[in-house]
Amino acid sequence: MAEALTNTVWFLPLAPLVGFLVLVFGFDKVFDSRNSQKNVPEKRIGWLASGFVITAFVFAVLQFVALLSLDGHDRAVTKTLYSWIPVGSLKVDISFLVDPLSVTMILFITGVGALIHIYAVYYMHGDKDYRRFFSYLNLFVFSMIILVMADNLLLSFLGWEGVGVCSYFLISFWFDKRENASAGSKAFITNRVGDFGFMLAIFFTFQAFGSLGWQDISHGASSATASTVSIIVLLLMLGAAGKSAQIPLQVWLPNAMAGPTPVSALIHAATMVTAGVYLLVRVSPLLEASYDWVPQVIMWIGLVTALVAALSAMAQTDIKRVLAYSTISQLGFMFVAIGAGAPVAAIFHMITHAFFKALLFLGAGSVTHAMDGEQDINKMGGLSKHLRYTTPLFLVGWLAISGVPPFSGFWSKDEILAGVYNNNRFAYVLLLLAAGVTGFYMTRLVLKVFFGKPNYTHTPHESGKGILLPLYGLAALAIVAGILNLPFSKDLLVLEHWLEPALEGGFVKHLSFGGGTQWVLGILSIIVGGLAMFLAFRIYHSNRFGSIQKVVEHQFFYKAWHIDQALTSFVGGKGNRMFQKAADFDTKVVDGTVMGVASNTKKLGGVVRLFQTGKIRSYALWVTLGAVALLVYFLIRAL
Amino acid sequence: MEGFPILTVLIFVPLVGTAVISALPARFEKATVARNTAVGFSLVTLVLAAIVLIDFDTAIGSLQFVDRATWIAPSGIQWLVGVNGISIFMVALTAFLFPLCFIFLKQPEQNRRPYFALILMLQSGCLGAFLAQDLFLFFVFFEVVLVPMYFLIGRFGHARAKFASAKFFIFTMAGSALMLVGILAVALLTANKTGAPLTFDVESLAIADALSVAEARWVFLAFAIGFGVKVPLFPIHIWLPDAHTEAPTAGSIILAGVLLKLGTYGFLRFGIFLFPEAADFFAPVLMGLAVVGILYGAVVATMQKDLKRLVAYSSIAHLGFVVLGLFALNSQGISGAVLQMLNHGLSTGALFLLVGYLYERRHTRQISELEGIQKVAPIFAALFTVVMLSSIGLPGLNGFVGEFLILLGAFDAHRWFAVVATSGVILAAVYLLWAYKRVFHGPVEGENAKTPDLKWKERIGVGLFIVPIVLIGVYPRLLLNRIEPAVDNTIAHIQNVIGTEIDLTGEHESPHSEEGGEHR
Amino acid sequence: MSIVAVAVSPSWYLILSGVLFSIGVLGLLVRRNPLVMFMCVELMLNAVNLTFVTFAREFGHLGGQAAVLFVLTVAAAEVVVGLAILVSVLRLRPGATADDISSLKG
Amino acid sequence: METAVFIVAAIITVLSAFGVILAKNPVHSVLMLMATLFAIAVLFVAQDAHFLAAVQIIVYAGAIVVLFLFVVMLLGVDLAENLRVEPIGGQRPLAIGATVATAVLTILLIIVAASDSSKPESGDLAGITQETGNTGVANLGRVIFTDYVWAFEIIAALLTIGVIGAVLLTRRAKQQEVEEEVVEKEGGQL
Repeated sequence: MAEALTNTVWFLPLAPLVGFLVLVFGFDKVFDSRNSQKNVPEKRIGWLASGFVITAFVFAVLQFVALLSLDGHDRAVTKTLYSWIPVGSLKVDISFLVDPLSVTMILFITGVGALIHIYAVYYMHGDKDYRRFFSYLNLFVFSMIILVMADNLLLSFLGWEGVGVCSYFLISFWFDKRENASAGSKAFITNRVGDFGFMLAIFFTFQAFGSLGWQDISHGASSATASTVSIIVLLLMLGAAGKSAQIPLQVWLPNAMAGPTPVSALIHAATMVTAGVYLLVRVSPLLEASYDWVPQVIMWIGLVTALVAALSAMAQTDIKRVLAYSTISQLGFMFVAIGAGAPVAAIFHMITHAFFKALLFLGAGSVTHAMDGEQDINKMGGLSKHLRYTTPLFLVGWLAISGVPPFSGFWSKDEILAGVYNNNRFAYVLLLLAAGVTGFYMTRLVLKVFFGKPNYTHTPHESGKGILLPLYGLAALAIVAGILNLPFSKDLLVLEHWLEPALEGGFVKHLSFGGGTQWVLGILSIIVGGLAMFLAFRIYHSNRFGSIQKVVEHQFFYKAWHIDQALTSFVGGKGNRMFQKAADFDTKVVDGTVMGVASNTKKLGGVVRLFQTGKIRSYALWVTLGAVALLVYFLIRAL
Repeated sequence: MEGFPILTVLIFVPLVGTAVISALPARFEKATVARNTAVGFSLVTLVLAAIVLIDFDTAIGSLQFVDRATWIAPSGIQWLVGVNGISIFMVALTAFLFPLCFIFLKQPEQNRRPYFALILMLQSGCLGAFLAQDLFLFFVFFEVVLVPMYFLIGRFGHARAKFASAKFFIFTMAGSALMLVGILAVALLTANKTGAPLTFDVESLAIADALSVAEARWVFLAFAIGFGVKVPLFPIHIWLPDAHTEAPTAGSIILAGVLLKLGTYGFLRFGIFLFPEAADFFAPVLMGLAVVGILYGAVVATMQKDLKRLVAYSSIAHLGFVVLGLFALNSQGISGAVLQMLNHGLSTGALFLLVGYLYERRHTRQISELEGIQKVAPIFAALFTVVMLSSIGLPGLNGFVGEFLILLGAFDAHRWFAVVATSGVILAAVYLLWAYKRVFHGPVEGENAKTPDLKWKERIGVGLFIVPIVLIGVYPRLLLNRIEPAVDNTIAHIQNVIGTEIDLTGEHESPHSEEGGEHR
Repeated sequence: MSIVAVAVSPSWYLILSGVLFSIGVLGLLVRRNPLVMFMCVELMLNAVNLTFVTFAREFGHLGGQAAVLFVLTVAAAEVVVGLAILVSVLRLRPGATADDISSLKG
Repeated sequence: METAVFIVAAIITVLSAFGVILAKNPVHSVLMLMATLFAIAVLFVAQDAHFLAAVQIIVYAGAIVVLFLFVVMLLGVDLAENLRVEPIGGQRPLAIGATVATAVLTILLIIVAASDSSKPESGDLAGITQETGNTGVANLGRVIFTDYVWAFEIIAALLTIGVIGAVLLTRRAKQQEVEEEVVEKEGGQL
């Protein structure tokens, strides 16, 4: 039974791949929305693409069922399609690993993906490049599936790069604006910096383990030297930082909001950006085998990112940018969890975050839809009167992310906080602060958008059912997802038990304190969150504490600590000049040398040419002089 | 097929085409007769190459289809052609690219007969150089290639074509002059030391391995300079951008796709195979130059204002990868390098084809004059994107497999070179994406708005490149199966020779120096 | 009289030949009339002939004399062709000197 | 006896050679050349090369010099050049220097070589007149038609080619062609 079900794993990537191919090569008559006045082909395209993703979701569920039918420790099935790159001792296969971790990932990726596809069918209505959009989306889902299902580093890297490219395509989807095009290439190139680390990690791994398979790595981790393993982990962290927008490679994500909103929701909030987290959880045994300070590095990178991004989010004025910084911050939380030895919490938060952040993004999409594309929150306000469905849905997302019980965000965030408290008290305080700031900026956003005085003249209109339907689904999930891993008793820790076999030998630190402390920590985080939200309420609703508002919305935070600016000015200024210097070196020095040799030869020829007077008598004179020289030579020899 | 000299026929079919086209009377100048003849002959070549490819025995790493005849008897020079898993793909690439150039590119307005005759002659020379297993014969073909290329660039190129073609010719000629010295040295020294009759047969020279360590190093250096110009390696690359930029599109495709491979193929087949010890000795130098080439080519490419020149510099970076892989001197490195030679031919060939199409439409290659082309020519942009991603080395497309294997091999051999070279992966994305952004993205105005999209015929032309690009990326085993035995053969030979050199260094050195004394 | 009594050694002939040759060279270098230059070439050739004959006797080998015969023939051929060239050149450009004919200037 | 003959002939040779190069009128040069050739013929006789002496007079003096004379008469009588002027800068001092150097060095070389007592072996061919007692013409003939027969044949061919060449070169082109040539030449000079 399980065997038969896991055999269907290939349909999982095949479905979106077929979707992509059909959309690319399909007949214009059936699919091209440009040539048609009616919307029928448009819907046909959208539903076709969504259908393929839903199919993938169905197969993901089948894999889940298959694993359930197996015993805990048999829950790791490898399926090989064919040998991909076999050279010498290197054997890389196209093969999938069906285990609790990959199935968890794939479930929420295809699930959320399907919902966002459906949303996009309506959201992208009227866009000229409808077909192109959905072909990219399908290709993205395909790559994402490869990324998480792959049973080795290299195949994972294929998916990793695939999602990167799709992200590039989709960010610069509306390419006739130069900023969008730039944002796309910026994302890709920044990611490539991370990929540099990833590729090096692959080389080190192959050298250390002689294989690239996840399972070989897990089993070999304990016997490898700590230094090698540490290098691999740090290099993978570089890769993960690129993809998951961690400091110092976080700069691309706010720009990535140039893409259409469904893209922001799917790729830049729910799925692709969490790939880095997935990767580090996947190699958890390596973290265990590396030096003790290596996880600490990961934790602190995550922590700094979480704080910096959260503090930037509270000053943003663009609704999508607030959410973008929020995403960076939340991803920071997940890295903190990994570094603190709580990978389950990371995955848990990844799932809940996928739900509520997708919900928030799609809600934001609905808002901008209503505002005719306006994204500046200063030009909104009082929208709750007009958007009777969107508002409560968005509020669900707000409560979830702010960590209000019993919404899902509270449980996952609390688990991370507990993990950090277990590890480092100082870090715990900082993270708690970051959680507080989260509540603050989200409250600010909600108040500015949905309440208060309207700052616009037209009448916003609520979105259609097609747009709202996926929001209901996501909202429901955002509310209840907490039950996946409730801390009240061992039996309620469903996710932890489920992931246990996949995390065997991984870097997991068990809590050194009991339920009582956990209660205290939970109440503490509720208090901090509540205070932050109350403060935000006072500032943005009651218009008090003007001075605090000034600090909060300071240019420094608005510009996200000037990190991006500094990098940009370096690349555009010094970096550009250095490159130009190299190019000048090529034309002036290298080519100059060659051309110099050539022109000197020419000059020499010009000098020699003077001897060619054309006058026979002077030639004869030269001959005579030559003869004289010969005679001198003979004479000397004869003497 | 037994006994039929298929490789000899393969080499001569295009040459017959040259003769036929040259003999066409002038009244056919205006018609497509010359072109059709060229297409016909190149297709026959393609079919023959396909037969060789199909008949090729994947299990054998040594030479197949060997055809041997005495040519210049007193010097022991033979007509000796054969194919192994490495050269077969170079032959296939050659046979594949030439008909494409005939069919999918516009023929010149004038001098059509010389144009096609020259290109066919070029094909003959390239095939001969890849198939020759006699050093002297190889040299002859290596030089034969120069002549038609010189005229192709000089007569059918762009504004500064005459200058570029002269530069190309002089550079390559200077390099190969040194190589000729090397060829004579290795043959004569071997004959002297072993007492066997003079021969230029590569395999027997390699097996004899008669040169002393010092001699082998010097001769290797001569070869390295000859091939290094052709590749081109870092400081002697400067002819390439000019030649590429000024050449007609067909010239650029062939130059990038086939001619540069003569250098890397030569390194592998003659440089490394004949002098494994010297190759090992100089490997750090050559890998260093390769790494410099990778980064330097990429950095300079970023700053180019001319799209074709940009692609030319990207070639330098790509060929840097190939050399890096070759001198890793291990299975992954060399297999990757061979694969990458093929990949570069496909992806850079396709890039040149696309840039050529763009030039036909817009009559400019200046990046600053182009913008927003994707809006009006979406198919063009889509195909360009795929080719570009292949060139960047995106997994799933061909470029990645080669680059990955090369870097893995290099990492095993000399870790730090590989680490630095990997950063070339970032730079590749920088220059290509930046160029793509400036040319295809952004608002479309003025002349750019009138750019027509690709016609069906042109789409098929690019598509023919993309099919193998995807195929190799997804299922590289098709090629690796054939490459690996030949590479293993080479590596076994290398290890054999290096092993004896190292083991017997003490005993080995003294007899050599005595022999050296006798000669003086 | 004492000089006459001294036997002629081959060196004398050779020295004479050398002097004659030098005179021919001098003429060739100094004169501009192409006809006279030709005559100077004849002088030089004769100087060489004299050397050949001298050595033929010195070494008792007739090869030297045979060579003179060949030189003579070559000289004849050279004069014929050379004068023909001169005639046609001077026909086009009457009164030209050797210096005037310099269109092969580099 | 030989000494006296040598001295007289040598003086005539040198003087008339100077005459060739110093005479202003080419006709005089030709006549001086004739005198030189005769003197050299005498020197040939003095060295027992009788046949060559005869050939020298018949072919050289009789045919070649007469040819010179014809050409001079035909074209160059008025071709008197100004010997005081030298158009090529530095040509004359260099020429005189080089010539003197040639002469001096040659003489020195001969003296040095003559003082070297070791002489090469005599040739194996019995061509020496003193031994056989005849004029050596027969021997010379035998040598030419045996040892040097190929050279002889080639020389014959050369003469023929020379004659054909001369005819071709001096052939008067048709009027039209001449004009074309002139135009080309002038055009080229512009």
